[in-house]
Amino acid sequence: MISSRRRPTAMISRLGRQEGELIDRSRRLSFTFNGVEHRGFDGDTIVSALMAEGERIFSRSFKYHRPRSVLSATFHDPGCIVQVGDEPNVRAAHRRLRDGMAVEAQTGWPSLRYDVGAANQLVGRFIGAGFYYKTFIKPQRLWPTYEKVLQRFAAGGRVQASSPHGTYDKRYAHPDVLVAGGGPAGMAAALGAADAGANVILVEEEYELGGHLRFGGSEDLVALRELRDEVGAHAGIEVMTNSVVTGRYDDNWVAVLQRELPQVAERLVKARAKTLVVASGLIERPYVFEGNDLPGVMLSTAARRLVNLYAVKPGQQAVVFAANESGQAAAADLDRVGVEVLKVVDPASGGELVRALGRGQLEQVELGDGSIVDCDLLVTAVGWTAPTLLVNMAGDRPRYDERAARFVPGGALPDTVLATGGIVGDGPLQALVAHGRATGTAAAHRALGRADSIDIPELEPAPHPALFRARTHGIVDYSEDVYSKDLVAAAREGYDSVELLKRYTTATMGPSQGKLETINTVAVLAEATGRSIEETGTTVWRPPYAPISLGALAGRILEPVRYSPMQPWHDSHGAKPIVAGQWIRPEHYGDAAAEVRNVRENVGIIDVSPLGKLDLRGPDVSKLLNFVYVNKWSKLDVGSVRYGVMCGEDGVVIDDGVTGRLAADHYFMSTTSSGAQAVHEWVENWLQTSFPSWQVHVTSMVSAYASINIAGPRSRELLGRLVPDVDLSPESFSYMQVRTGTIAGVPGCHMWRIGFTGELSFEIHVPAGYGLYVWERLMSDGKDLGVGPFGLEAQRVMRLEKGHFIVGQDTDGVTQALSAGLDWLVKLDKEDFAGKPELVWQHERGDGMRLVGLQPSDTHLVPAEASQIVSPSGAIEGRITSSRFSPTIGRSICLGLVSARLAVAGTVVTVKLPDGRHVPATVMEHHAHFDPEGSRLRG
Amino acid sequence: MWRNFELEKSYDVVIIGAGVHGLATAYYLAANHGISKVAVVDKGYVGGGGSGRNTAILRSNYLTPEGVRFYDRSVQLYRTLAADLNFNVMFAPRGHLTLAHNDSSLRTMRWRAEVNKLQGVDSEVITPEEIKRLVPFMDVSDDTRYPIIGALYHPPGGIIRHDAVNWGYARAGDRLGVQIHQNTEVTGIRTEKGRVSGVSTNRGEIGAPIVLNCTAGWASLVSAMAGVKLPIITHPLQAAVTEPVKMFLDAVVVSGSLHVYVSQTDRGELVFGASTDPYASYSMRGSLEFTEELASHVLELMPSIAKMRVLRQWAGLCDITPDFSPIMGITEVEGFLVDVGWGTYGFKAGPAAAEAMAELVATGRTPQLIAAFDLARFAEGRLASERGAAAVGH
Amino acid sequence: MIRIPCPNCGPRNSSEFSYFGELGSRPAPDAVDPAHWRHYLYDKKNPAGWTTEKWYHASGCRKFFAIERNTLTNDVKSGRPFGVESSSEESS
Amino acid sequence: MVARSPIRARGPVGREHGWEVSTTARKGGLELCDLTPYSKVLVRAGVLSKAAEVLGCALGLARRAPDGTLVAGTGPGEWLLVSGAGTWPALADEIGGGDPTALTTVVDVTHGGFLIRLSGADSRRVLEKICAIDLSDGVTPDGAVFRSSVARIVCDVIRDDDGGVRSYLLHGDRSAGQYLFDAVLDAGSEFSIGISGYREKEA
Repeated sequence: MISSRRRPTAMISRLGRQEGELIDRSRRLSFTFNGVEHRGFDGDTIVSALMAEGERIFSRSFKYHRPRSVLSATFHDPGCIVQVGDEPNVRAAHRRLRDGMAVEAQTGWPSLRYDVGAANQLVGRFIGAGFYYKTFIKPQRLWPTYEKVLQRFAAGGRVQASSPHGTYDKRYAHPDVLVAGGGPAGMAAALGAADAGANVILVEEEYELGGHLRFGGSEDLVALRELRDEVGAHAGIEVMTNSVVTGRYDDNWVAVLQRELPQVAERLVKARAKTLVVASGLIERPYVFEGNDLPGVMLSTAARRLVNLYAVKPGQQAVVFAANESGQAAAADLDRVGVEVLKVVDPASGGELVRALGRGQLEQVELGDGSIVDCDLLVTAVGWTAPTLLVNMAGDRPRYDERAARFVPGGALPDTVLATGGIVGDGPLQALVAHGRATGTAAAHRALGRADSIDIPELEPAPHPALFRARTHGIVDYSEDVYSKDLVAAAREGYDSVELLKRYTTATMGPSQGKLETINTVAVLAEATGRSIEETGTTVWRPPYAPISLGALAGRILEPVRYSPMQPWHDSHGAKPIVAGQWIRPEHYGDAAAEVRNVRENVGIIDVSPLGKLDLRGPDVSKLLNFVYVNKWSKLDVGSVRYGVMCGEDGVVIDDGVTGRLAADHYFMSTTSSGAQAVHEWVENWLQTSFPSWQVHVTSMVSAYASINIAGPRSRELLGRLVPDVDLSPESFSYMQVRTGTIAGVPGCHMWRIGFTGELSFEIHVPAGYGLYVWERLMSDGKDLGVGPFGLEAQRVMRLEKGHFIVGQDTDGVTQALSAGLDWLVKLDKEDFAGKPELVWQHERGDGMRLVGLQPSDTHLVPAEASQIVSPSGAIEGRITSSRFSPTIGRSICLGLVSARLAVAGTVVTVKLPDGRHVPATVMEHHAHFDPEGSRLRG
Repeated sequence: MWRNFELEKSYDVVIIGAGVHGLATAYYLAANHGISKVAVVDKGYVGGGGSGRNTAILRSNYLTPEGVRFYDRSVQLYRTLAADLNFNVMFAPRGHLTLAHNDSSLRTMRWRAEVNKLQGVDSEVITPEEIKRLVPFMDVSDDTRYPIIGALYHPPGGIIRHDAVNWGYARAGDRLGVQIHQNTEVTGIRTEKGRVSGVSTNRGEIGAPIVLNCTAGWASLVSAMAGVKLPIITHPLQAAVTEPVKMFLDAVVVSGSLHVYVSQTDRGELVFGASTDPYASYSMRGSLEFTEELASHVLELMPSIAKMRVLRQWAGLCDITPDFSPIMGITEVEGFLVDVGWGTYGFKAGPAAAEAMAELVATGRTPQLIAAFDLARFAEGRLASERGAAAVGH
Repeated sequence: MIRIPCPNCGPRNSSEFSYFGELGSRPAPDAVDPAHWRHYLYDKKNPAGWTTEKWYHASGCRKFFAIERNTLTNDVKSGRPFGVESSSEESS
Repeated sequence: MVARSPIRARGPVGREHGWEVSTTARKGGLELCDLTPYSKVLVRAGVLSKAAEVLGCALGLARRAPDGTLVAGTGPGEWLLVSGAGTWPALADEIGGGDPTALTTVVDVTHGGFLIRLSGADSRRVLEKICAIDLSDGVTPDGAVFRSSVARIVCDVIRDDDGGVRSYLLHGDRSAGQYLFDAVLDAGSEFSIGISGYREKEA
């Protein structure tokens, strides 16, 4: 059966001018709803415009696909969630209409009116809460199939892979006082604080200040204008409307979401508020009875908003169930604008609402005396919920006030958070304003560190009848389609604590996150279990207060990128970029193998600027080096450099590099590129916390020097052409030495004779501003020598040919120094160094893994890195950590970690390739596959 | 459902913590070993801790052979759990992708894939094109800040309904005679001459020759009551969920480099997690910066979903060990056993850990499956090498 | 975003700092046995409440310092620098 | 021989003291200017040392020496000296003699960092999008110095108003210069930020 929607008997239409209306009747806007043209006014919400044109159904419910209309006419209205263009889940009772908007209902197939999913209503109770857990169990393999079917019923709008990211923004703010909520108490608080000299930010969720005053009578509107004018005129108050405080985090870190700004879609303001004033007002709560979700059933404040703010007549004939003044005021408003108010039912005088009846929309109301009233509008006013999220986030726990029949703040707030307005208590406007002002003044005094105490007048919650559910059962959670009956059934099954019940039934888990639903959930549970509401307690409110877009949370994309001084050259010479942490580096310039050959035969230059570089000065540097490196440093001559490895206190290798002595008390340390920052912190940590008496100044020089490695048999000749003041001959500048001099006219350059590639090479560090210039000179002045650039890939090949390991590739998070094959380097006879005890014990044990050179028997087979080395039984005995084809020796070469017992030259191990093949490889004597004696780099 | 009982004077086994580990251990004690005089005590409600706060991702694509074997057993148990417990736990093996954004993480992915295959677990390194086919919303172009260069694809991985698992074990245990005591906080653990004799609670004393610590977040504090020190630091782990949208993301997606993981529930919500908070804390209040980082990283991967909105965030507590591997088995106090230190991996391990712990209780012998995860390994310097690939890995 | 009171720069957002965990003391490496060394490496008090820990102001003054922090509430007492030059300060 | 800033020079280009610089004219209003060629010297000394006395500037404050050098207390026992391109601040020589009681270090970091100036009435509104420090006059008045994260790059920020116009100098690691320059421009686009060319003797 297909439910059909009849046109309303009379068109719901736009009323004549209302005193507090927000619409600008001179500005017509056009938009579409489900492809049909509609018109509205500037100032309309999407829903008010649609209602003015007679539309009543804006969505279908999640499970039973029941038609849904206006309930609260606020942001949190569960029935008014639509798709606007490519934006899903737009709150249509809040979002202002814009010209050209394409609005679509999100649920309802094939259309809102004729919805196939509504057939679910037929099975009714059959898919009540907990249904999924108890069905589809067997056969288990079919669950994914059932799942696919169920997914089709998922609520929510659509995202599109083609949607642009959009513009989002963030900013920081440091207000003395931040006021969350711009109703009368909030405005008064802002004024009280600003008058006391505080800088104030006042945040209001609606498009304009005023709260409930906006849809009040003439007196309210006069008061509103006065307050609003005063706020607007005050230089100390920054007002943010259509903005919401989404959370109050530790240390009063307050998140404010600003929506629909001129140049950005949304902006997240992160405010470090000295004090926070919570003035979030009250939310009107729905009543639970049969038919309470029929279109035409709405809250008293919803009716008042529609009439007074948007001049929309919500029905023709109304019944009002009024347990409080808001209900009476709604009845008066409706009567004033020509809605026939057939009955005002007052529970205080015995009136009772039993159920609402109708097919697809409200048609009749059944009252306690058995009478049936024909009507198309039922307004309920049964009480309030205090949205206490912000005070809860500050450590307060809500307390149930039985007299007022609502949860209120528990009174355990830190000094930095205050509350005012409806969340605290009720009263006439003057009382709210007085309380707000005094609270604002007190907040300012606390923020500004003033001692004088402020008398804050009492504001008590007013007594209110406890009305939660009628004698019939109805919807408790509109967006989740959870009925009070479901809750009772779940409680009987044993899900009888509010947290378990919430999880089992999903009540309060939908888009409004319990703002409308929690209290009724608790009340129904209390009733079902025979406990009081106080004993039952409430669930923990969780941030954010209102949903916040991923775009706003992300803000501008701030992902730092670092470039070498030579990047412009790389860009214009075909370098393939590779992301290395924050750096962008050249992987190769087209042909890595050719780059290798050129280095081996002629000369190549590589940009190694991201290398970590620490300038170390002071009389105690050698002590520091002795401590952080595993080898000895006391006897390093001025002009010499040495290789060193650092270990953590667990003996695991954390970094390696060379350090040179430039002058008696002046050293220069290089680290790996990826470890640059960590090593800096590591060194500072030891100096500052363990050895504060050592006199060492550490300065990071990563960016101060452009670093270029000139490698190849002709490197000396090339560099010699540009260096007038340093003798580069092997006799006076030998391997592992450092000189300072002039390169291409640039003074103050360091030159190191070291070589990761295994070739004769010079690593030069040039003041960074001149890096590009020197690079270009090397290229132009070395043209006849065959100079060419090489990238990271060629360097990786050559270092592997040479058997140099890479920390983090050939070692991992548990590789201790001896496993990396560093027995020759580690000096266990040193008095102390970081990680020494573990290395002593590792040496004694002699077990663990060992890094070895490996060559596959098939010289052209390059086992993928991470291929496992296995025993005949399939047990893992190691893995290939690095592998390449060596253009230099014309075969595949590897480094690998293998069990210590296999780490004997000549052992043949079995490598299992990712494709499943098993291939033999031989453990080599050296890590180096090429020139193990080092004659080339020493040349 | 499970019933409420008065506390008895003594039980054969007292299990502290009514999360998936505690509940499942009780269930397997009763179901596999006929030991049903068991009390599961919890200071809160069933599944109210990490078991109800995690992002319900299952996988077994770990790095070490012992890790892979162990988690694979867990996935196997999860596969048949609905039938075993007669409760639909909604396990959906949608496939699990761990993205690699650089050479070194791709190498680690391959390492995991190779170790997985050797243990018979289905894992493979796939290309950006294959990733795009599985996740059409993913930006796999190479002009992004952190280009995606490949992924570890693990088809058996997926998501499950965590509450259903907790409730399923609780119901099944209850039927076999296990007593679940909610709102029962352990305030002390009694020992006599180096062996455990019972626990003190806010509802009274309980005697027991065997006490299991199956807590998360509070594991080191609970163990300290028995005088057992654990190498644990507690960090909050946060998660968030968006408003629902129509299904567009089938697989579970993890990026270790970007510290984020995401999946879409049947309800249409995206569920996100990230790495643990950067400093130790027992606070479950959550932070704004978590959602900020999360959003910016998710949008790096899927820039077109910027308009989706975060609906709710929450936090749980994780007990992190030095080698990112759990601690299971005996302690120096006889009869006091631990099943703790799960870091961010606890939920997916529940069934296998519980099955093994139940066997340990029943037989007095540590099953081979968990032998590598003993407490003594720290003092003896035998750390498990999951640390070799210590990125986020949910 | 909690604030960490840097003894040099004043309170700053925690994102400016690196966290180095509970303060511990390093055993003398020569006399130590494995159990004690690994206790130093791995065992933490991990209290739910006040603890003394080491932080580094990576994005600010680049100094290490100690603070008392409550791990339940994230309340922090003022920081104390290590090894400052003025003799009135005790280093730890 | 030519030195280059990490920030690509926009508009017409000229040379100043061997550096390639933009010569785009000032337009006034909110603008961003690359001053990387300026000499930058890092001094480390004890807070109670002779050097500290000579520098005369506590942590968090900046002052101008008679020769025009800007002295900024950037850290505990740490100062940044900024002087015109191609110059060497006289103060650096005064303190460079060494102090037998405490280690004193003078390091030329001209090439290690970028230096940019953001000036204009809206400069605070630009900076507060990407920097969490309170930029109000009460907390960071003219002459205030702090080091913090700006758009996730560690920067020395010196409030150095220019003839009554609010102005900030940002100094940070050279490699991130282009990134940070672009990030500030992006944050300033809402306020119509412009780029102006290199200015001599500005510091």
